[in-house]
Amino acid sequence: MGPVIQPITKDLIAQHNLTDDEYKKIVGILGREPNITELGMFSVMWSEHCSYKSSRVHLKKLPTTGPRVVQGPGENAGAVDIGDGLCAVFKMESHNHPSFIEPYQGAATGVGGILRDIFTMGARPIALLDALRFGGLDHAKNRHLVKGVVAGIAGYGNCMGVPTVGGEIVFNDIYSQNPLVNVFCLGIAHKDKIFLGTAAGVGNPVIYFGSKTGRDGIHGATMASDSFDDQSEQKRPTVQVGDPFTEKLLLEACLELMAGDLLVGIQDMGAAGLTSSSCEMASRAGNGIDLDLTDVPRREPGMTPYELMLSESQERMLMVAQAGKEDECIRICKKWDLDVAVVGRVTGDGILRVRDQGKVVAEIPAKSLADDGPRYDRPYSPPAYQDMLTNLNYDALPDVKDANAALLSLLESPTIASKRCVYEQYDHMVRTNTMVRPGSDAAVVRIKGTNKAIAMTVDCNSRYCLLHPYEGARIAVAEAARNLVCSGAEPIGLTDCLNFGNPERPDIMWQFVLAIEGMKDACEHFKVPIVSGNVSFYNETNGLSIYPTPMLGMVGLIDSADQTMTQWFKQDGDAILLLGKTKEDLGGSEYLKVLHHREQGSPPLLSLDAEKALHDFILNVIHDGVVRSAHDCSDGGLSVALAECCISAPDARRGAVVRLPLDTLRRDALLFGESQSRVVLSVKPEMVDQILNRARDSGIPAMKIGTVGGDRFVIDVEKGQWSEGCRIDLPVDELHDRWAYSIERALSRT
Amino acid sequence: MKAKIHVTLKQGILDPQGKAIEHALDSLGFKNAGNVRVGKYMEVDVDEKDKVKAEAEVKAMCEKLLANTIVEEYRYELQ
Amino acid sequence: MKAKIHVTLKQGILDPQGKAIEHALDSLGFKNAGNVRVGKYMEVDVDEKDKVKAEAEVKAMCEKLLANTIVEEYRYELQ
Amino acid sequence: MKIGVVVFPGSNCDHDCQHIFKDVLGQYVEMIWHKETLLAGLDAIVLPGGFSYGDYLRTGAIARFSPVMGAVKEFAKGGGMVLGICNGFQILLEAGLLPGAMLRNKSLHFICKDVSVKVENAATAFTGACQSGQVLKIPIAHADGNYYTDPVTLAAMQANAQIVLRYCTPEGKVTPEANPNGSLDNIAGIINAAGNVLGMMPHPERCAEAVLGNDDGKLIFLSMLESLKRNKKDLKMIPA
Ligand SMILES: Nc1ncnc2c1ncn2[C@@H]1O[C@H](COP(=O)(O)OP(=O)(O)O)[C@@H](O)[C@H]1O
Ligand SMILES: [Mg+2]
Repeated sequence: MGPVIQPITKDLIAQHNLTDDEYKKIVGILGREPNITELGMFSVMWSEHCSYKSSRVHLKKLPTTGPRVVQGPGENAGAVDIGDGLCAVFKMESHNHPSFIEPYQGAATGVGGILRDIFTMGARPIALLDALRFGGLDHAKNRHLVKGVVAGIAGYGNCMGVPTVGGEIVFNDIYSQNPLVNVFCLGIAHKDKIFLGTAAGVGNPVIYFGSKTGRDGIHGATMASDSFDDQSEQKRPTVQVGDPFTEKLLLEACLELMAGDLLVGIQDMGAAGLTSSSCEMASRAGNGIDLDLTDVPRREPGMTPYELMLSESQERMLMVAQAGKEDECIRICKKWDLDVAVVGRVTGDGILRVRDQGKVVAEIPAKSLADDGPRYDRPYSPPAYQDMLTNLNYDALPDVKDANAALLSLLESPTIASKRCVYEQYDHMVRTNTMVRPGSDAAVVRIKGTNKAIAMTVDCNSRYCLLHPYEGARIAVAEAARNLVCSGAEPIGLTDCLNFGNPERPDIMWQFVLAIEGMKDACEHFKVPIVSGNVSFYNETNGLSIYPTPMLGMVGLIDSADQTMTQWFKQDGDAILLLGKTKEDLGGSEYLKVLHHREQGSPPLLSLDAEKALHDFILNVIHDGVVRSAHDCSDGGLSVALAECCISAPDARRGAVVRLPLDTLRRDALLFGESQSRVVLSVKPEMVDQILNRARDSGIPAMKIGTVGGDRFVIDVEKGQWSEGCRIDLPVDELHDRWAYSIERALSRT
Repeated sequence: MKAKIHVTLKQGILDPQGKAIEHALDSLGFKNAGNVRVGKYMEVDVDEKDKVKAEAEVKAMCEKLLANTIVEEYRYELQ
Repeated sequence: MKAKIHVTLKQGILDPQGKAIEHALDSLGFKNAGNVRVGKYMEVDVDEKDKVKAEAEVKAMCEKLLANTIVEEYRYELQ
Repeated sequence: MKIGVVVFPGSNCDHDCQHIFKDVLGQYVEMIWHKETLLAGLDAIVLPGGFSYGDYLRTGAIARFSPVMGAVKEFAKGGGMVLGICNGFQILLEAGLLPGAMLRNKSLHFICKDVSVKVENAATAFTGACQSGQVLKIPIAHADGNYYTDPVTLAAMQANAQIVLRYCTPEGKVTPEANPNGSLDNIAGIINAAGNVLGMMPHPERCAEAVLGNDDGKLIFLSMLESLKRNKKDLKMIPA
């Protein structure tokens, strides 16, 4: 059928990452052998990345509905109602493998991809967040990756004029061969003007617009569904280069197209390019598409149908216009200097038919390509090493002696240290909505034309997920929500990016299944639906998997923007309160890793009830205006949280004098343990009694632990039942310097 | 010795800079101009008399730092 | 014809990119390398057979667009 | 007043400037597509920040050839008020409406953060609402803000008080440490000799509302409106 008749050999099938059974299924669907173009199209659409073949049966368990949900999973992005006729459209995507191969372009095109997912829905993107995982900064290769990825995110996001308002970076050598680059984007759309990727209306024109098609990233989707090995170098020529300027034009053109009454459906060309956008749009509408490649704008001569259908050139879109509106669509695209061409028509026969120079080169039922891919309920079981990880004899670990030194080491540890030198490279203020810039628990942007603001955070403690995938995932949800609540926002929706190893391994699948269960239980408890997401498997190199990293991006709503809260102390003389109970929770802590070089133990136990009660309480007191700052306790525990309250304000640093009872705890557990459901508040002195009483009434453990002020950071730990007390006493400036410049110092090594 | 190094994008790799400049030249009325490619040019003094050794050094510099060999290729002259 | 155009910072203008590369080369152990200057290299196809005319066009492109002569200088070859 | 905000392909602070003049200051704003060549009835023109044409060759280098720039030049020649912010400043330099050129930041990085700038000349149409020597906190967001000009031009600008804003410490000291990008003489903003064209790297539109925690930048816009009002009055007093 195709111009070059290439026999489909066993080798060719294997090179396309298709199993024998999958190939048989293809032959069954077609009723014949596929040609090479068709084989390529099936291989990308049935890749793990596009078909979710190993994850789908489990993803179904996640709660995706709720009164605010306007669009759940299945479209380019999810959407939740925020009132005023508006909705927040958001999603998170991974670009892990490309970023390892070429950090700048990999990260840049990752940003480009997620932005397109948002604006194809008719939403103007207003915020980006980046969640990153790298190996330790003592390796030159990791420093190179960090610099490249950060520059790539900056290069693309800044040029687009979408602020990068927050993110997360964790350093752990497990990510040395598999860094993670997850990018979250949120946009705002009118609730009744959301656009979907559907090819409705037989006879409607299918229009290609954006950049020209080149030979980039052919087989990107199958690469993202493949483990790395030493041969990966050979896949290098498939690197895609981002062109943020063209994407900016694409964004403005799309929004202009959508403002008119022109479109039926629209979808970006992400992974699997022209193939995925056409077959998915057709399948959603139960239609077919007749596609003619002859007029597809191309960058290079001599491209084959195979290449055109599989190219992952960036900054391209496919729209289905209302019949008769082609000219207006073309005019708008040309106004924005974009390439544009009518490349097909919607048909009623359900077939994606591809022609080139008059010849049919592929003919596949659209639904089979898009939705009838294989599904696997892969076997799962806990790994043999799991008990070894969780069993930790704490008696063998000496309690902390020099608490000053321990605190400084933690503040300096890159995972905890300030990320300022990173986010200063991101334009985090463009669009003039950023109320809380990077550096507090969550980023907050106001919504112009309303009183409202949106808070956003990305979170995941992957060490907890390694030690106990179910608990780890529940904690990730709880922590994300806690970060929002501490910013004054009510959590309203969630997106995820599930980064795991090879799903064909039962131990990895076990991690995945348990993490899903944990997310499900926590989301149901907090009544926060998951409206979009992404799965990235095969984050494994030479058999070594990353820690399970179900990254979460959570969105919260602040009804009245003046109720926005930040984490840092505001005023000398204010009282410091601790809410929540501190327990013997050293397992999986950053303290154990940094001071004892152990990543072991059981992660803290989370009570969903206690956590929810805390959220409700914090929101109440913030909304009543009696709180001056709120900060959740996470990595590094209570003393790190307190130190951050003192040193993280953009302008002024403040000291604090704190006194803590030890009771029956170890000193290190009290100071650095990571018990969940705890928040540090600062309040005017005269409000202390009121708040403590209200906390008691709500059943939330609460006590006054100190006072803001001075230029030293002091924690007095009183003698306990079984241990001596101890004291942290350091100049605030020293805390600040260790914390603020640690990453910069580490990166400046060459 | 002085090394003159040219780093350019590999064939087939998108060159957004070149594209933008081409477009600008066109709208400035330079209708004869086309196919613009943009690269980097570097001059490095190499304090090494032996040409063979100097060449090896320059090559190593390019591979390690000056060119991103995943998307770029390089060439150099020594004088 | 193909024009090969080099745009470099004028002597005396600080070249932070060159400095950064110099520093990086040094810490990578290239102790012989020094005095790094970074510029742009552009290739433009000029659809003009007459060398004199082509040259005039390329010069105009450089003056008007490709170089900012306040801080940069340019040179070109035609082939 | 009627303020024109030019939209180049790749401008991304155009909406922000529109928002300040329209929603915060209640003025009439016209968005001007870069292909327009006739500008009528405008009181002032703003060239906003962003990455016009991706800044792929040099910042502002391609935008300055946009059709609209001819009209902007005419407007400025006739004494019209032109404000260039960030990329707008870079375009003004490339277009020759202001002297000098921009180089990469000394750190080679894009930098987004609050900086302090000192109002060195409070007698301009863009700074009339400020005190002389006043320190404003305004964010920067750029990779190429390292201003350069030749010594002769610099001396002339100094003599003419054309250096309007300089990077300084929060206390108002103009020191090398307070210079975020290596800019010559800590220059953050300059004005032309005629006093009607200002270019500045910091973004006053990003700090002109209390809800964003800082409204120092509003002084720049208020200054413009005041001086426009004054001029209109002067115009009216000229007998017909
Ligand atoms: N890669 C990044 N990009 C932008 N901002 C970041 C990045 N990493 C961390 N930040 C910001 O630094 C602050 C601290 O981050 P983190 O310690 O992860 O917060 P938390 O533990 O409260 O989730 C947050 O405001 C976060 O948004
Ligand atoms: Mg937090």
